Amino acid sequence: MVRRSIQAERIELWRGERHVLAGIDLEVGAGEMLQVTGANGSGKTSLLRTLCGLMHLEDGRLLWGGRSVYEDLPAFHSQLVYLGHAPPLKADLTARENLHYWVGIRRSLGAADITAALERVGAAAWGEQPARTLSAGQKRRVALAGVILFAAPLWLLDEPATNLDGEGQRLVGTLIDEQLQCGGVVIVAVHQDLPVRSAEPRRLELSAA
Amino acid sequence: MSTSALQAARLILARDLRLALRKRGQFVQPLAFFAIVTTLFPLSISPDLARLREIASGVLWVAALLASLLALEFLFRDDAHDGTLEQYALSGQSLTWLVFAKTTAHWLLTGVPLALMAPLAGMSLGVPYAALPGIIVPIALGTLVLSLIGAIGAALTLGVRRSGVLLTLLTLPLAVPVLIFGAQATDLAIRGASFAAPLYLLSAMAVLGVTLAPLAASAAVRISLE
Amino acid sequence: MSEFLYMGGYAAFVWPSYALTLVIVALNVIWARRSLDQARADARRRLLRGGATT
Amino acid sequence: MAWTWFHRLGSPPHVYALAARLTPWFAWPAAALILAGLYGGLVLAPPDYQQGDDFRIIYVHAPSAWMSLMVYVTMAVAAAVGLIWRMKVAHAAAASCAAIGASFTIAALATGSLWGRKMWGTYWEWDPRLVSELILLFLFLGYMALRSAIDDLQRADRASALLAVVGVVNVPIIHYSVLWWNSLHQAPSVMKLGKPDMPAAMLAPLLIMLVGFTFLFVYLLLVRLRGEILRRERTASWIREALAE
Repeated sequence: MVRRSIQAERIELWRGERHVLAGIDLEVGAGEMLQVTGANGSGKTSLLRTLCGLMHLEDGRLLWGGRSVYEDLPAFHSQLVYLGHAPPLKADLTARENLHYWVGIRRSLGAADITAALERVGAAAWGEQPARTLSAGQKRRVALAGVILFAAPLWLLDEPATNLDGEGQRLVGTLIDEQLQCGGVVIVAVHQDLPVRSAEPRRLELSAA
Repeated sequence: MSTSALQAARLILARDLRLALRKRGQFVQPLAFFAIVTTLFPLSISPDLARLREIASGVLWVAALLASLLALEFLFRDDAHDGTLEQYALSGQSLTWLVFAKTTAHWLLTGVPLALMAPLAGMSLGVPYAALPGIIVPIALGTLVLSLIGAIGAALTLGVRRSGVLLTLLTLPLAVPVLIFGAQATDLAIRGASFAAPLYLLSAMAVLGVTLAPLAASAAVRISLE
Repeated sequence: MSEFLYMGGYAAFVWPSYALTLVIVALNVIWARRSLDQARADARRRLLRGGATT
Repeated sequence: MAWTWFHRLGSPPHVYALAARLTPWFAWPAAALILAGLYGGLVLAPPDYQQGDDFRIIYVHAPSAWMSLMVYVTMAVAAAVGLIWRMKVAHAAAASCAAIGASFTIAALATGSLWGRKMWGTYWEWDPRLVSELILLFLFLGYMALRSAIDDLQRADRASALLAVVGVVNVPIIHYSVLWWNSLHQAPSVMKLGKPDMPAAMLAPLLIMLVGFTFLFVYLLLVRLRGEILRRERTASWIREALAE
């Protein structure tokens, strides 16, 4: 059993002439959550994408369970779920189909699993509708159902509460709480604090380079 | 329970085919393009079937090459746009396999229909019935290689504005061998000769393409996500 | 001398070939130096703007 | 221990300084060799018994063609090293190659067509050597177009590097497919290089030119490489040092 913790040591990232991440250090362990804040363009998305191993570090180290993630990227990826600012849904597939194909690439799912997840996020009513017909908030809920379905220990969420109403934002908070109680690790990029109860919200403020 | 690489590839294949069924327009376009281009030749040269037969293999191949290139732009674009490609790269599955599955879906949706339609165009250019297998088989095989090579170009041009012309510029020089052997096979068939030799060479390229191109294309996808 | 320039009747092909190749050689030398000069100027500008780390 | 040279080659300041030091060692020999080769080719070499003085075009055509292929292979090898070891210096070297290669490919095409004019009676004949050269030009142009289409330098480096590697795998396939195509259509080829019975007075200037062009390429590469390294470098103290020279 790997120790669930993600560690970044002095990570550096450049985009052209922009020094996006300048020596960031962080460590988030099991049951802990880190909220990454900062103005637009301060590198929140870049940080999350770097932590998933999509963007390659120029300097520094990135560790999962004490081992460099680059040693075995597929193994690391199977431990995480990343949700970018756009929900990765196909307009021409229904919500259920979207989840079936998206999550199914990693885990075999039954129809009942998808139903349960859609119910959990209050999206059961539009499971059979094409994603095209859903509102931005509804799509966001479907994407959250995907996040649950992956059942991965590490969550990296980029503005998960965007487009959600008050009740939806509370839902995000509850989902994160549940994930933390199961010993999960959560890193979110946010503009405002999420309503999370179970953990001391730790904060990392990025300043625009 | 985790999904095996083969199951994941099958899921992607099924997904792309289903999406194509829902959005038929996109995949009819290359076929219509192929039909129009092959119609333009008789109009610009002569309706004389004997003359057209002389150039039929060239016409069919250039039209098939361009039509299959036209469709390549769609290969990764939508998936890159809505973040699906990112999810593939983070799925923990081998991206090479997933890219191979997508390329196969692309070939089934463009190459195979083109190969099935080419005999019609061939007959309108005066190709004898006996030569029709010499159109279908090489074009099916050739478009497979084109899809594989083109996947590399399509992945490299992701995130580039107005990538269509650039994609053509990158892919066409690499497609020259396919064009040479494919057109030769069809030409031999039209002349009533055996087209086995160029077909073997085409098959050799298909084997090489299947083994190497998805590796390069998946590396290109990763670069585009950086 | 004029016989040399005449090139046994092939002057129209030989001399343009040599001229073109030498022009391309010269252009390459000029372009290479200019590319280095530009990179230096850019680097200087970047230093002044502080777009580099210490 | 054996790998220290490799690591030093990965260090931009080291390579920058090395390139500056090596430049004159390639510039002057290149100039001397090319001048000697020109003199030998234009004056000393006897006219060919079949082609007369027309064959003298070989002394500029063959080195240009040699250069175009050498540059492409160098570019692809540098690109592969850059991709695999994420070595910035290697990407800088690959980026330096494209314009050099494309221009000499154009030279090879133009001199080839001038050379063939008399034999073919036309400036362009679908000679397999020229067709391969033309496709090589397209490969260079594609590489340059891809580089210029991507704004971010690192991504441009990596994407174009992959293209160069894919291209170099395809170059032999393209070449042999063109030869095969040509054997079916029987276009006449006048450009047979390196005939073993070539007299020494003819062969020597050719070899001198080939070596001279190789030195010229290294010189051009070293000059451009310094510029490309500077473009990729962000450590201020280092840049200040490099600019102070």
